[in-house]
Amino acid sequence: MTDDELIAETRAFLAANWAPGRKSSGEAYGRHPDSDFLQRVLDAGFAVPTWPRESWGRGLSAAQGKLIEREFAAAGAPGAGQDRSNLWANTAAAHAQPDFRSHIVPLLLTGRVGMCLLYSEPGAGSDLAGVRTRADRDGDDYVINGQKVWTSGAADADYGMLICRTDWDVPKHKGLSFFFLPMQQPGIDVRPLRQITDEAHFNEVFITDARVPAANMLGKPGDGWRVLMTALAYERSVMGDAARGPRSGKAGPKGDAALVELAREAGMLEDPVVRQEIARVTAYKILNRLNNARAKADMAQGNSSPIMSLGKLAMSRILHSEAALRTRLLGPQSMLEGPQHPCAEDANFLTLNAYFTSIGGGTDQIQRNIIGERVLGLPKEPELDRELPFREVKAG
Amino acid sequence: MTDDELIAETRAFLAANWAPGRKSSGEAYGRHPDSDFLQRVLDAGFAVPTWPRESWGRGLSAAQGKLIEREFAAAGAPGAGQDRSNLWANTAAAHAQPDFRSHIVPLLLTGRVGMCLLYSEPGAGSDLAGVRTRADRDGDDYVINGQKVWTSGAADADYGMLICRTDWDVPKHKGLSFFFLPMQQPGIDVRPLRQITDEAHFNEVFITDARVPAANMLGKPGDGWRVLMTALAYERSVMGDAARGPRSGKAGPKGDAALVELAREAGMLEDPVVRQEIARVTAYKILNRLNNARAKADMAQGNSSPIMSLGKLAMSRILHSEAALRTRLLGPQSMLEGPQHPCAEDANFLTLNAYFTSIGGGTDQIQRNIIGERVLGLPKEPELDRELPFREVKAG
Amino acid sequence: MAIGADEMQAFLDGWQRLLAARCAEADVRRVMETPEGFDRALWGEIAALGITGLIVAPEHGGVGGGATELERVMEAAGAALLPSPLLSSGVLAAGLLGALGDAEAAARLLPGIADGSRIATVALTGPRARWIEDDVAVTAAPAGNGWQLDGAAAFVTHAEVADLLLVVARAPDGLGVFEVDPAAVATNALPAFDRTLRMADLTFAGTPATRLAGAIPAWEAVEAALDLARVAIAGEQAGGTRRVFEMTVDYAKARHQFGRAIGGFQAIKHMAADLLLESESCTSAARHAAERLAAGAEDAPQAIALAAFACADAFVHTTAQAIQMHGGIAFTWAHPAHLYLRRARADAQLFGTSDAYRERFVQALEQAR
Amino acid sequence: MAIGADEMQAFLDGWQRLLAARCAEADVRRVMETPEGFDRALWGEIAALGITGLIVAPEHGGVGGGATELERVMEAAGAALLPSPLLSSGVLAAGLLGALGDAEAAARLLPGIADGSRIATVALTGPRARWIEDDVAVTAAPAGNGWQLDGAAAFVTHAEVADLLLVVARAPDGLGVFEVDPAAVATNALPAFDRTLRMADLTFAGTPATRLAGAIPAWEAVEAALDLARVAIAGEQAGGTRRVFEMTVDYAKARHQFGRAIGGFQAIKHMAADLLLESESCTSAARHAAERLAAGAEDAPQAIALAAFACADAFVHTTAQAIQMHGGIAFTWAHPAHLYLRRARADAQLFGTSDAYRERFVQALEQAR
Repeated sequence: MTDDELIAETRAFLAANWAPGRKSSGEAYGRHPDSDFLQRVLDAGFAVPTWPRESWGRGLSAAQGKLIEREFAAAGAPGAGQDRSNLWANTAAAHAQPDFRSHIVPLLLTGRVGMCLLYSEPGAGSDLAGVRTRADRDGDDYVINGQKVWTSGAADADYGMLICRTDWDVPKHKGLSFFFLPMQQPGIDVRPLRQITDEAHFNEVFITDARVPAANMLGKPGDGWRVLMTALAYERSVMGDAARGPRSGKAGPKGDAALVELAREAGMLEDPVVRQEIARVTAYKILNRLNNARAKADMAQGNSSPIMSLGKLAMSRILHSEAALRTRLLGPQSMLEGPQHPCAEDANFLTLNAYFTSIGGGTDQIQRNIIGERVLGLPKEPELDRELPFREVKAG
Repeated sequence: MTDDELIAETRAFLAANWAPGRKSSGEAYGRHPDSDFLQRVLDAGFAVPTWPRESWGRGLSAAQGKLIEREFAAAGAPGAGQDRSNLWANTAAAHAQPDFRSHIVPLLLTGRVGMCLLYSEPGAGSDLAGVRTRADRDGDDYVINGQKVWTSGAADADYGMLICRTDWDVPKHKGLSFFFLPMQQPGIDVRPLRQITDEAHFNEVFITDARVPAANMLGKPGDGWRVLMTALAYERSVMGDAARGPRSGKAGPKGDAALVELAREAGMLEDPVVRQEIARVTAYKILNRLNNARAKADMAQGNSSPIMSLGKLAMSRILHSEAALRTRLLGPQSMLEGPQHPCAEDANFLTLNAYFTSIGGGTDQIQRNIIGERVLGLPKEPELDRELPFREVKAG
Repeated sequence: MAIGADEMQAFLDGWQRLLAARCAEADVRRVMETPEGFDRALWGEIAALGITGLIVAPEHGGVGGGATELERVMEAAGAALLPSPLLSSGVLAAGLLGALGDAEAAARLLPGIADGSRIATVALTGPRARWIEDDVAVTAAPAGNGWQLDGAAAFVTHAEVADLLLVVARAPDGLGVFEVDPAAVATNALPAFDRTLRMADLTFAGTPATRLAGAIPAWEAVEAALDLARVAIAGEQAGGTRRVFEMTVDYAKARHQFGRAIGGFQAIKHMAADLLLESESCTSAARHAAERLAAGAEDAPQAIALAAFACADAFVHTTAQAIQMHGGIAFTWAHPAHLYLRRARADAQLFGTSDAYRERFVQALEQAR
Repeated sequence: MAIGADEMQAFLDGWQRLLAARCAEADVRRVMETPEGFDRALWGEIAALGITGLIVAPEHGGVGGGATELERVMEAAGAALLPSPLLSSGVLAAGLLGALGDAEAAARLLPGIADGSRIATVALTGPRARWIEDDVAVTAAPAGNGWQLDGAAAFVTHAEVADLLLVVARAPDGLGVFEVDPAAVATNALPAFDRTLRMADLTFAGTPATRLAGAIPAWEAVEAALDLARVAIAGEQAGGTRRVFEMTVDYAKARHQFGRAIGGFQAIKHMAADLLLESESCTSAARHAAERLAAGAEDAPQAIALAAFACADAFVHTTAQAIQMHGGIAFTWAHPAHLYLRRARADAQLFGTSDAYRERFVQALEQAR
């Protein structure tokens, strides 16, 4: 099929199935409001066109896949390019056992199941391989006990992608298994987790004797770490680091001159100390943008770029330093909160939520390890627990 | 003997032996210009009064020793209180073998021998227990080969206090030995070490088949680390951290308002940004002084103080930040050097010499380890080489 | 100083016992969600211990302590995050009445402040809120036998729970201090990011007031009260900093990742070492300022300005680092770290910013020349 | 841009080969101790390669490159610490003559600058040395057929080795650019902390001078030349920063203490990670400024000011951290780290301080509003 034929076919499909100007609110935690349309996209082979024909795809090249995506984007239609963007479906398609795969992947590609991630635990944050949620075999099922945290969308989810321990007598990375855990069952207690920002975007999930069919395991027993790594890689490629940024100030000026404008509004723009700080923080922002542009240009030329990994660390510095500057601009006003004091609300929110970036998804300290080791090739920290049977690993 | 009797005796001795108003230039690298007087001090039992009578002392209490020191200080006379202040004599008296001890200690207490420290090596800086200078037994001697660095006073020294390795098949701390190495022999080549400040206060010492009598060993073979630790403890108690500071700006204003005056002279005092920095740097200085005063007050009450160990780290921050501020005050003038530009000379010297404090005597990084581990009780870094035979320790 | 060292230590021990028993984290969380923002029962015990009257002269029912005692008392209060109007009533108002020299008013008002039965506060800055003389935005005019006030005062701490308002206002003959019944004033409560704090903006419109006589110029008396408040806040900051620091070091020893206590990793260990310097410097600065103020030393303004910015910055920096060092757990509401950060951010504004205090400090250095 | 991408890469490769062969550390150390402070033989080769004429128009014997090419060339020069009058002659003087629009002078002077036979420099600031128009401290008065100059110019780079001086001076009708024979000027060589640099203060006393005609106001032309110089220095800073950073990472892998490469300790590893961000940001800033200047973009002043302070600070910070990370060995004269620190400190002053450039940057942001 030529590119032109493919484009023509796509356009014809869209003309037949997607009203011009129709809007889609998009996927959230696996569910999509336009499931019926997505079913037609799937049936037409546009959902995951680079996958093989026997697996919901058409065996197209990545370049042809992008052509389809472009047409869908132009029409404002959802559902194309899920071979690049659907974390859940990619993970299941790559690792699920045949029967469950056949069952779940179409549901995921048509946005018919709610999903959540059951990865972090109170005792396993930076050290994800140290999870202690356990899965014990019982007939055709596994019985799950443990606690997960920092989960989004857990209350409404049909399945959670769960990493847990099935073998305690092998080293930590080797005793893990990965499941699609049915969430709507009695043993699962989802509680909102109140953040320091006084929001609750996340949950704690307490799991007590919940059951999951052995058929829902992705990979084999003990393969969990490997499956998790591919799932995390999908997640990173889908979300990028930008998605880990905070919701920004709800209002207020935008662009490179935003801090200048804020200072002007605060009557502080003529303060030479403030001006120096505006320059510093604005520079951090612009430099991060320039770095990312260089990284993209390098990658477009097929070169790997060390800069890509710097974005999260840079963003952390930007957020914390901007929060400090905004506080300085406000002076005593920064003591206030509430809707009547939006600037203070912004500054205080930013001050607290900056930790979402500097802690969440790997602390700045872990991030510096990664940069030092993977980008610069510096030696790894000695891993005292890497070869120990997990039972013997110190915890606390 | 009552305190009054002791004071009377000391005064009588000084009246008989030390002309009122006479000045003493003091000890340098073991040598003292007033050796004859020191001999009389030693003979009178004032040099090391708290040591036992059979070891040059009088078995006095520390408090009585201080009484003697106070009288000597009042008269401006040297030589008292060497039980507290003479690093070389203390080390030798504590660890030398009997014959050598009898020979060397009086010479050290009368300032008749030049001394230097042969500790650091190019490959053993932070990790002093990793020294590779070797001592091999040959008849009644040991033969020494290796290289030492950051040595002061080596060219004129009679002896160097040497830490070196006598056993390569045991873990690093266990194969070391400690010697009084005769320095004036053909196998020892002392070269000045040019610093980044373009001064040469230190030497490199290249040692090739130099010989030292086995009788000059302090402690037993393999005791070197223990001897070194006591020598370092003496050194710290003698020198304090202050002695590790740089020579300060050669001229210029002193006191808490010094930076204000410098800024005034530079015509920068009205710059609000500069004023903020003056406050920051001056605060570091005053806070360090206040911390030290609190530490001393705590210790005077017999309490140990966590603050004492902070001084070096605090001083490092003071020096680096003051150097940066002085550079800022000078602007383009900071590009200059030489006697016609003393302010620039000071700022540039301070910029470079600040590393003497932040690297010398344990880098800031090592210092933070020490504070974290010894003061705060945090766990030690895993020591991969601690139990390995030294031959197998990775070096580079 | 009316109190000896041993007596003082016993006094502090009692104070710390009371705080440990009655102002644990759960108490702070409960009390901060109440409208009044403090625990009246506990306030009574605080008063019974003599804390509310700590700097009130004995002839007015107080303990007769000075800046040094105040600083130590506030270290313990800061460590416990005590929510109370102590700073407003027992320090600012008591300090102002003590400094002003109106004997009648002192005799009439201070005993109630000292025994905790009367909660007072001071309205002393206008909307520009720099707590400097220029910013006073209330004017006073004679009216009948007394005075009446017009204008606005901003960030008046604990105004809503105060039984007595002392208002700094511009009279035709210069600045004065006025006694006002809070019930006669329009009070706009300000929602505070530090939920243990209560503040309000006040509006005066022909509000009746009684002028206090002053033996010294009103702003001098205000500055004397502010200096006590600055030392008190520095003490609070020192205590808070130390507590958060200790909490963090304890966590670094207990929390294991990768099979090791996280405090064994240099990243955490070195942050902790730097924070020890921060924490000790903060304590040194606060105690030094207290000591110089108590001594009436010439360099007291310099020492107070130094403590004001050094302690403010240390508390903010330490709480901020503490959250980072704890990781995810400190991103939860349930963890106390953010309560300290909120307090640190409020303390860094009361009564002046670090930038402003650095400027004052340099001015003091210039004068010390 | 007169040069294609492939051609440019080949050009840069040749340039880097020349520097590797002739400007190794030992060469830098040797040359910096000579009175002239540069290697005339190498200068000839630099010229032969087209570097001295990089930004000179082809009709005057140059390569006709622009800011982008200049920035890349300077990255390599900065990495090698090249001691030479390239910045003075090939950038500042060539840039000024190129911008001014005096066709006769350009035709007469630029070919020699381009082929390296004539070394030129620009005297453009007075003793206040902020490189701004206000600071010009030389006056020009008509004298006979020409002009005569009086006053002082400060920090004139490579004045002692220059064959041609371009002097910015105040004439009765405004600022002008004057051609002066260096032999007629009293030159006071300034001992530089960066020993690879040569600078002098110049004194003019009735010094004969030829006024150059200007198609644009003199200070506009000076600013155009300065912008090129700023981009050139930013490139030098980016190259130097990257080289020092790489040197440090290599050392952290090779140096063992406690039986481990020191780069395995988080203290060093995390400093290195932060410096990677510093180093990459520096390169991004320099290249962006060059690109915006080359494009004649409206936001070029903002991009140049950003590069000026960001690159200056990155180079100083990276060299300073590099010494700390190396430990004792970098405290020795024999180690190259201090040579880079010295260069970084000089580059941070030429031609303006980071504080001043931050202020310019904010002004640019204000105007971009």
